[in-house]
Amino acid sequence: MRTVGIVGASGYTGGELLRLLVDHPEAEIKIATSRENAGEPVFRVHPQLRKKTDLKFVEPDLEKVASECEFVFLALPHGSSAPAAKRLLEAGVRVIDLSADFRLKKEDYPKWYGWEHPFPDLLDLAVYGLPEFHREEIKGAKLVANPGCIATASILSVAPAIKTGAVEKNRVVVDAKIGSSGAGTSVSIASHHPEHSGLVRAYKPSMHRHTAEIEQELAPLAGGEVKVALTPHAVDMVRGIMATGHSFLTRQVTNQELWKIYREMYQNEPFVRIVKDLRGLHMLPDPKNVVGSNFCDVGFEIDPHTNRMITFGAIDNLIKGAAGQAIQNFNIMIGIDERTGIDQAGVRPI
Amino acid sequence: MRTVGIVGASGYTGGELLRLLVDHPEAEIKIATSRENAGEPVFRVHPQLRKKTDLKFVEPDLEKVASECEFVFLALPHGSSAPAAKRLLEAGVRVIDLSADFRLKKEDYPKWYGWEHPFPDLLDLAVYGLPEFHREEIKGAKLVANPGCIATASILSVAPAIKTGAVEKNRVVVDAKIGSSGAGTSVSIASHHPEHSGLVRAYKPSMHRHTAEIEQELAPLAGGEVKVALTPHAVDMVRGIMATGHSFLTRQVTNQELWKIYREMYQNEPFVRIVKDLRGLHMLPDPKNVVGSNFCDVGFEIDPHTNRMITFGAIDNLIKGAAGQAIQNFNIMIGIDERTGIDQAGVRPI
Amino acid sequence: MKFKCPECDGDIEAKEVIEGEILSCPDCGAELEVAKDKKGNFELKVAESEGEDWGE
Repeated sequence: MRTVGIVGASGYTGGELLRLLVDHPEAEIKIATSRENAGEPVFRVHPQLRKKTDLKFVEPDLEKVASECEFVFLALPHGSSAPAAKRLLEAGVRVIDLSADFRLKKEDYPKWYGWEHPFPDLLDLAVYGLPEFHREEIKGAKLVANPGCIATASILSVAPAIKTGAVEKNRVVVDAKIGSSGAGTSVSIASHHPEHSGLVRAYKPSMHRHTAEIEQELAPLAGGEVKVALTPHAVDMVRGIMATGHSFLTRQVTNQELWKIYREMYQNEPFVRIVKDLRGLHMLPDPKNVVGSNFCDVGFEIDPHTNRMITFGAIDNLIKGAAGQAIQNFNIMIGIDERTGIDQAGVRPI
Repeated sequence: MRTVGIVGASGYTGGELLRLLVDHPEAEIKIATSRENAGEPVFRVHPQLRKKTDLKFVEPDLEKVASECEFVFLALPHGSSAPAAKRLLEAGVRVIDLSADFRLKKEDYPKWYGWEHPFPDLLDLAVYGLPEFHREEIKGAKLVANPGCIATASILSVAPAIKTGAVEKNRVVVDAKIGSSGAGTSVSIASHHPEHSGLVRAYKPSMHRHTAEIEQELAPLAGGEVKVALTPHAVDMVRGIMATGHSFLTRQVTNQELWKIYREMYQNEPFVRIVKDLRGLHMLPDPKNVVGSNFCDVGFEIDPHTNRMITFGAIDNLIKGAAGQAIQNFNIMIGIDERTGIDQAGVRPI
Repeated sequence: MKFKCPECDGDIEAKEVIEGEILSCPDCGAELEVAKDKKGNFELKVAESEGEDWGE
C-alpha cells in the first residue's frame, strides 16, 4: 500500500484521479487539495464519488502533503507545478506532474510556452511519462512529466509511420479533433453549451504547444528532426481526442509491412489496440470506443492516390490523456502490474 | 415566373429545395415527385412546410414533368439521374442535377464511381455548377451538374492556396468533418443516434469520390495536375461541413499577399465570406456560423513552423452543398439576381 | 492448424477446417475462405467484403 496525494483535485483530471485511485488496491489517498473547496467532501465537486469515498478536500499545504504522502499527483495549471514539484522532491516525495512544466527541454520553453523554466536542473530529473516509450526510465524516476492529451494520441498513432522510415519527416500533418473537457473546468463563452453544441472550431491552428513534445518523442524513432504540422479543432464531444495523421510516403509500403511494424510496437502493450478492421461499423479508431478507458486505439490506411499514409489515434483525453496514464506511471514506479486499477473497458455508447 | 419541378423531393435535399423554392419570387413549383409518398402533401414528409404549401407529392412521371416544367431539379441517387436527365433534355427542359452523374469527364467515372457513363455525349452539355468558377457557362447551360457537398467546401477553401502558385500541388491534404445529414435519409446503424452522438468516425479515408471533382476544378487554377489527399470524418453535427486544408508552401508568403488573393477571388462573390479575424470567438470558419444559409465561409492561417498554409471552408451541406447552390444556379440560368430566394442569414445557435 | 491472414499476416488458428468454410481474421476482421491449393493443402483466400461507403 502506498500513500498518495492529489494536489489540485477539483478539476476534471483531479476528479478522474480520485475516481480511479479510490478503488486502486495499492494506493491510499491521504490528501486531496483544493483551495476553493477545502473542508468539503470531494463528492460535492465530483458527485459521481458520493458513497465511494468520504474524503474531504484540504487546503494546499505542501509541508503536510510532503509529510504524509510518498507519491503526489500534481494537477495544477502550467507554471504553478514547478515550484510545488521542487518542494516535494526536496522532501523525497516521488512526483507525477500532469502539467507541461517538466515535459520539454530547457530551451523549448521560451519558444513554445513563452516561459523561462525557473528550475532547469530539475528537468534532468524528469522522465517523459509515456510508458510505451519510457517504461524502464519511469521505473526509477523521481519526477515523471505526464504527457499532454493531444500529444499522447498523436505520438502513439504517428510513431509507426515514422518507424517505417518511409515517410517525409519534415511535414507530418496531425489534424486533431478534441472534446470540450480538454479545456478543463474554466468556463468561457467558448465552452457555453449553445456555442459548443454541433461545432467544428479550429483553435491555435498553428504552433500549438503540444507540437514540441510530439516532435521531441518522435525524433529518436526518426533518427533526426521531425516537423509536425498540428491543427486542433473543438468538436461536439465531452471526452475524446482523435488525431488524424497525414504522412507522405517516400516509397511503396504494403499493408502487411505496416501491420508488422504496428505489431512489433504495440502487440504486447496493455493499453494500445490496433484497430484496422475490414468490416463493420468500427473499422478505424473512434474516441467513442475508448471513452471511459485507458486504451489508445491506433489504426492506419494507405492512400495510393497521393502516396499518403493516414494514421488514426483515439483516446479519452481525461484518462489515457491524463489521469489514467498518470496512474499507469504510478503502477510502473511501484513495480506492480501496469493495468492495476485502470483496466476498465470503455463505457459505450455515451 | 418559371415553372419548376423537383424529381426526388422526399429526401433532405428535396425538402430544402421545396422550402427555398416555395418563397422564391420567380419559381412556381409545378411538380414534386416521390414514388413512396405520391398523393401525400409534402408537409407529411417535410413538417416544416405545413401551412407553407399544400403541394402534394406525385408519382415520378417524366413525361408529365417534361410537359409542365421549364426547369427541373433532379435529386435522385447516383446512376438514376442520367436516364432522367436525358429524357428531360430531349424535351427541352433545362436540368439542374444534384447527383454526381454529370460532374466529371467520361474517363473519370470508372475509376472513381466504378461506373461506365451510359450517355457520355451528354457530358459535353454539362456545366459544373460552381457559380464562383463557372458563372458565364452556367448562364446558357442546358444541364448543370451541381457539385458535391464536400467538394464545394474543399474547392472554395483550397483554391486561393493553389492560386498563390506557392504550394506543392501533388499533396494537398483536405481533412473534412461532416454532419449526419450528409448521408441523406437512408437509415443505418451508422446513423443510429446512440452511435452517432459524440463520435469522430473516419469513413472512406482514401479515394473518396469527391476527390475527382475537387482535383478537376483546382487543376485550371494550378495550370496542371493537382493531387488532393481527402479524408472525411463523421462528427456530431446534423448539418455542416468543415474542410480543413493543409498545403505546403514552396516559398514564403505573407498574410497581406494571401488577403489580396482572397479579396480578388471572393470580395465580390455574394455567397463567399472571408473569415480570418484576430479576436473573438469566431475567428475562423465554423459550420455552426453558416448553417441555414447559402454562405461558404473561407479562412486561412500560415504555419511558419512547417511552412504550411492551413485553409478552412465551412458550409451547410444541404444548402450551399446542395439545394441552395442549385437555386443559385437556377437564378443565374434565368438571368436574375443570384441571391434571389437564398439570401437568408444563418440560423444561430442551433 | 495454423494459417497466415493474406491481408495482415496475422496468425489464425483453427482446429479442423473444411473447404469453403469462412474464417475471420482476429486482427483485421478479414473474411477468409478456406480453399485448397494445387497440392491439395488448405489455404485462405480473401472473400469479397463491401466497405461502408456513405456520405455525398
